[in-house]
Amino acid sequence: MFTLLVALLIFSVVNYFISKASWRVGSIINALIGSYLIFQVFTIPKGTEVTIGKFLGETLALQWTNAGFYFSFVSLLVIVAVMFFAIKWLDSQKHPAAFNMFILMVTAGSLGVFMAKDLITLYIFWEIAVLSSMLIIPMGKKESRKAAVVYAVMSAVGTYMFLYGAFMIYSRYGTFSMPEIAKNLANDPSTSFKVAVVLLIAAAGIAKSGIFPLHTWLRIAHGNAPDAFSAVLSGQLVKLGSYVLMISVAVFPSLKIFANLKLYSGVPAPNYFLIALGAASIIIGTLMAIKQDDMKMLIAYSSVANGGYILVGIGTMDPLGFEGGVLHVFNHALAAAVIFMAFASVVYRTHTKKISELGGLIHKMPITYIAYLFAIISLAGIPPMSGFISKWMIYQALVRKGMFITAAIAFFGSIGSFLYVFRPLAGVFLGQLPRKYKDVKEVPPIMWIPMLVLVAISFVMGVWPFPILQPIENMRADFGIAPSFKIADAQNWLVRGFSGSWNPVIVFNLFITGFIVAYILYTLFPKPKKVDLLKPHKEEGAPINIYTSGEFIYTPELYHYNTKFYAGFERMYEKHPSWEKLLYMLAKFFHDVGEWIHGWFFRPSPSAYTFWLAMTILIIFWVRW
Amino acid sequence: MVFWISAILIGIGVYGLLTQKNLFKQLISLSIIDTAVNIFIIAVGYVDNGKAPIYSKAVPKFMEGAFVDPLPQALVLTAIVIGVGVLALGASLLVKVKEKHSSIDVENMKGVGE
Amino acid sequence: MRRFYAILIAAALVYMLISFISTVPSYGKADLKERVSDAFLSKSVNAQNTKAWMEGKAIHRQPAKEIYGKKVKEEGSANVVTSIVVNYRSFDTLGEVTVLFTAALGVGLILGGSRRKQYGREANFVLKTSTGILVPLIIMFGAYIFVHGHLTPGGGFPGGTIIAMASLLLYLSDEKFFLSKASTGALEGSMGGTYVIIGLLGLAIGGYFLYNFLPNGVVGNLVSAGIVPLVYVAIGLKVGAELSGLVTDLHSEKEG
Amino acid sequence: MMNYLIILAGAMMIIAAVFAVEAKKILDAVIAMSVVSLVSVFLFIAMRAPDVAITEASVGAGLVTAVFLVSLFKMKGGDEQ
Amino acid sequence: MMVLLIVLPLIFAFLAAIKKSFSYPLLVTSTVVNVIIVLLLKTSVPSVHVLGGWKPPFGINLVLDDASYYAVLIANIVFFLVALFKETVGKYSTVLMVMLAAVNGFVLTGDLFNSFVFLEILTATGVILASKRENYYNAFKYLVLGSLAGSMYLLATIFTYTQVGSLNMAHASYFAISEKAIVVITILYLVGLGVEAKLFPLNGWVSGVYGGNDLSPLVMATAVSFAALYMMGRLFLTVFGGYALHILYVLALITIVAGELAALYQKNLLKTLAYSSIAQAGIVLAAISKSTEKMVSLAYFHLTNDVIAKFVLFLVATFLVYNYKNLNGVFKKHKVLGTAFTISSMSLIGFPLFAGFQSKLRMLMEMFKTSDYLFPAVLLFATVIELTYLVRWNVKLWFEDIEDESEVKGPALRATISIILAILLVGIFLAPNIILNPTTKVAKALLDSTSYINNVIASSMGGM
Repeated sequence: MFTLLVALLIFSVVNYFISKASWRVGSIINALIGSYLIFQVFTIPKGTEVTIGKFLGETLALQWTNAGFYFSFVSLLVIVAVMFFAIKWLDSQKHPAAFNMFILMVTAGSLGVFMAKDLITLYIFWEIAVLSSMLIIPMGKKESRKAAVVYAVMSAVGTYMFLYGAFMIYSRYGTFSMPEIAKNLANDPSTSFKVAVVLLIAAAGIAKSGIFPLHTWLRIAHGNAPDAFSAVLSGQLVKLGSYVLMISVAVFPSLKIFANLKLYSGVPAPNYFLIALGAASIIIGTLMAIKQDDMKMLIAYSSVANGGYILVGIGTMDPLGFEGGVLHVFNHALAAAVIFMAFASVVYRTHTKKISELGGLIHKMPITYIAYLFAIISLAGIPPMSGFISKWMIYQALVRKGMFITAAIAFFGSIGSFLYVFRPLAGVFLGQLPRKYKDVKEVPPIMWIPMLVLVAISFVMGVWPFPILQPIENMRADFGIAPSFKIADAQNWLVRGFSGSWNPVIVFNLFITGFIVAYILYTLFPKPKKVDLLKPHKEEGAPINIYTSGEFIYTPELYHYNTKFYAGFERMYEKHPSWEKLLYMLAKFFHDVGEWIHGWFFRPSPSAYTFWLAMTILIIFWVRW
Repeated sequence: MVFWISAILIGIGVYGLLTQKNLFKQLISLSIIDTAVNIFIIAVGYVDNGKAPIYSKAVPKFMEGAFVDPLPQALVLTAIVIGVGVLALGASLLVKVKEKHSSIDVENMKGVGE
Repeated sequence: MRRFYAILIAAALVYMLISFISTVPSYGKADLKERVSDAFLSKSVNAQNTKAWMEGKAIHRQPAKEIYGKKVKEEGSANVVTSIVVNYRSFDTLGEVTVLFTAALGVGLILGGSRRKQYGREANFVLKTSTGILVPLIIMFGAYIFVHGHLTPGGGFPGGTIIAMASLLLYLSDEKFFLSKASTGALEGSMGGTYVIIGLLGLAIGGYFLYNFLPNGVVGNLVSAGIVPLVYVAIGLKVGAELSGLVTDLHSEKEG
Repeated sequence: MMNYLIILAGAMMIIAAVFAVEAKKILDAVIAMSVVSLVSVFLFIAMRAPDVAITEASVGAGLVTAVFLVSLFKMKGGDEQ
Repeated sequence: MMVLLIVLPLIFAFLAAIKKSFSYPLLVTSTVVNVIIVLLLKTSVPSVHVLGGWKPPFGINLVLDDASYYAVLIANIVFFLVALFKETVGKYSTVLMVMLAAVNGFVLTGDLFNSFVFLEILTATGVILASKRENYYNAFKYLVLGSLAGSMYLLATIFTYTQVGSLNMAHASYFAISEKAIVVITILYLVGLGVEAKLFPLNGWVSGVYGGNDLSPLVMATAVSFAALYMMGRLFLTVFGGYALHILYVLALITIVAGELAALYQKNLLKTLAYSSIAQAGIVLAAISKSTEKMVSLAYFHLTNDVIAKFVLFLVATFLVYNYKNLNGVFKKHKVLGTAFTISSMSLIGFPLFAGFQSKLRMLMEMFKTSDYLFPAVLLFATVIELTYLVRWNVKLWFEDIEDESEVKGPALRATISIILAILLVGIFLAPNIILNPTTKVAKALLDSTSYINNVIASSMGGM
């Protein structure tokens, strides 16, 4: 395994030079490597352990676990899809060679994270993934420069809290190895230490998967990163955070560790805290996503909300909740990846990501539309796509635990997700086609095939979820979360819950029936007529054929029906407090302190220097004499 | 007592550095501090009724307490010269500061941004 | 207000220094037996045992050793300060020379003139004539000071400075007078080189840098104290040249 | 006797130093500074340090004052209000 | 032999005064010769050179032990690398030679007053270097602060003399200085050396000097900084045996935060790096102040990484700042320089794959082992801020749209050296022991004052 990672890292640099010669060759090689990796993750036997070497007197090691396999597989699905997508998409980019190099590094880093057996190995690969993704983000448009910095800083805040926690653990137990830590933590008498450590470790996950106090980077980073890379960011890198969150509550068995801290229906207090954060993320993510006009930022906020779902699910440490959360990782990864790739296709053709500037692309880009449609169905959690199953499991767990507020929030998020995923659908694909896009074509097959493949996987898993549920079952058994309870029951075609079971095949059949009925009705009813609104104004150009009581419209985009799409709803929380502003204020605060220090200590005249020298002497004198 | 003189002189020099906005005055304050430190060092080596540490016909023999401590004097010799070097450097810098910023008063200097 | 605070701070500093002084032996009560100077004065460094001295500061010497007019094996200058400056702690002096060298160099680099600055002011007659008479005398006096550095107070630095004063006088009295950088630089460099080479000779002959490889002679004689007078002459000339160069730099301006 | 002289010298130095620091004209300040140096020469002699005294007189008092004056001259009065 | 390290550059400098046009070749020669001498000296560690044959507490001695050897090695290599840049060095080659001598002397000397003399030479040469490119006011500020600090250093030396009776470091270390006096001495030394070691709030000069021209940061931020921080360790660990270290610790922590925050605010590339240099010095000082062998070793390990990284950063930054009006996206034109810059800044932050990771992580771990939770917190907080501004600069230099269309010819030598050093940083990550082994020896030598004293005493036995 280690050789694989090192080879990937080295080859990423080699690939830079290959790509310098011909970036297309480089990206094809990338895609092939990725495909090989997917094959590879299936061949590694579970439980394989590889020692990397000694660092600081501690052995660093990799371990191939069920969890690692699951997360690696999901990550690779997304990455490989993007890699194929990029073969064509890259010709709209300025730095294709660097993109090829860094995306391979991201792959290596993420795989390393999932393979890591101890916290330091995890940290090292984590930083590799962060570093390389941080260098891809600024390749986008102007704003993306700032996005990279925000991303790096937020990520660093979480990462260094993680590191602090890791070292606190080390100073107490003298080990970084996760199984050992889990054992030690379970027997540790000091509650405050355990709480502090677990939350510090979780901080990295919170920052990375965009959970509430550190969620703000998602909007700016997802929104401004190179379009296809947003798919990796949202579909894959964010899942690194979920993985770390899973470590902090499941690998370190929180039920055992906090056995005396059970707060409410068997959920330990720290988990409860995390669940609260997840719930907050769901609310914020949903509400903010509804407002966005920029389609990428919209889905970025939706990632916040979905990250919240995952955390809520995992945090319950309930068999159904845990599996639901973990399965949601898969669902959201695929859906978000497809959505971002669809957007990347749109941007590739139209060069804008403002919903209000688009419209009617369904006729020009039907395949992209189909992919997007199915992805949002999955994202919103509607059967028969796989997204439903995970949400269903999470609801089940919440209801069973009696966490009705959280459950209500989750339902609210689900309804909100209908609202926000519909906005791009209506604004981008439906409605009128702006005149300037009348020559837009569908993207080439190499770009839409990966999308369709992912959609198909999601679809199949919605109908027959057992192949993906089985590894999750294994994971749950590893972590010992009610191992006797069996959820995926492939023999009976059932996904078992506490209050009833779910037979995806039947549901699928029902849906198909419904769909067929609807289609028949659709063909029976008279068809809508098409009016070419552009016709009368063909010569005059820009303004679309819209008049308001005889006045000519100078700013047609204000009359695009997607402008203020949910204005009524948005007005309800117009003056909401902005967390993002608060964080910026914090950044501004440090900046101002810097200015103050600069102004007082570093800039001034020799007199001031003398003053500080004298003061230093005097203070030390006063302290010491 | 000589110690007091040198301490007060150092204080005056520091006061000068603190209050004076004219860079030349600051250089002068530095020079005062230098002198004060030198006086202090010599005072450290002074022995009551000791002679200057030079053998001559009058004092041909070594005797305890006959001479003041020669080592501080040697150090001060070095320190004085070092002080001069630094001050000369400072003065020449000030000539250029005046040329470039058209003033050597901290408050009137032009083009000292940041 | 600024002044008030400044006075406060300065007063606090003075208070601090005065309270520091309590750790120093009171004025005039310095005990040389506690210090290395005792060995310098009695010229008995070689007789000391380092370890014993460091442990108990045990000085090995005859209480009233005759020094003036005698041959002292260890060190031969009558002026003990000189013996410290140029022999016992000669390395400091090399550093000191370097500081001055650096300063002269720096002034040259910073001011960077290559032409005599004209103030358009004619010096008066008295100054002009007296300069003509005084300059040779001043130079001779300076030379005397550094040549007798090991016997009488003074030495290379004041001697060199006095020589530089002569050139300053020349600059003041004559608008046209200009020492070329090449000449002062050459003297300065070669004299500095001489000092280092004397040191290196010591390294070659005695195994120690700045080792006194010449006989010491009789304390009090002009030709005595081994390398001390040589070094002082070199220093004197070097300092004279250096400071003259510095004065030249101050009186020069950029071309054009 | 010597003590009184030293006190006198010290007082002179302090007064001169204050004057050097507070003088309006820089020329005055430089002169006062050289007075400080010159009086310190007396102190050095009083403390039996003739070597230092000579060096201070020539280098400290003489050369520094000369350098300061020349550079002051060069920057034409050195910025007096 | 070791005295040649000081004397040869000096004699070359004097020779350069005779004929100005020889000064650059002489500089190159002296640095090359010095590096060779340093490498040859490896076999004679530890040894003591007694100048003039006057035995230690009386005369001056130079001490070459593991610690000073390492410092001298770094300093001489840095000077050698700087000397390669003919255009940058310009008229300042003689000054550099003197500075080289001063750095070597400052590091090697075993005498307090002697170190004061070399400190003053360092200040004077530093001022001259700082005045390059008409950076006069900042140079003047440095001069005032430097000579004030020099006065403090001298006072401290004299106080030591009155207590100990000699100026010898070994003797001072051996001597049991009275409780009251050591407070005085350490306060004054802390302030006197703190200016050079960039201790807050005595480091106001740094940004002006490092940020003012293209030569001074290359030397001052690396070799001189190393020498000053070495001396800090030597004085406070070896000579005064761990006195006043908690004051140093507190001040160092403040230094870290203040430096990083000031760097965050700063808009000028060179000054940003200057402040970052302050913060790194703070980290090193804080680690030194822990005075355990591991921490001190890591302090100098970190310092080495910082010196390498800063050298590259300043090498690249000075080239950019003085050749382009607008820095947006310049690395698109200078890919190699850009790569080196990025690698160095990542190393500074402490990303894995680069040397800084090794030192920072080890330091953290060591701190946790000794259950000091404050320093790691400060260090990690500082790292976040450091990451902010370094990433900001990297992104700006790589990705912003080019505004300055002019293109300066790629500087081959600069690119080569910077990329080699950057690769060295990666190498240190892979094999940290190439630096850690010597720095462990450094730490041992600094902390083991007994053997330091014994070395010096032993040198007097063989004397005349």
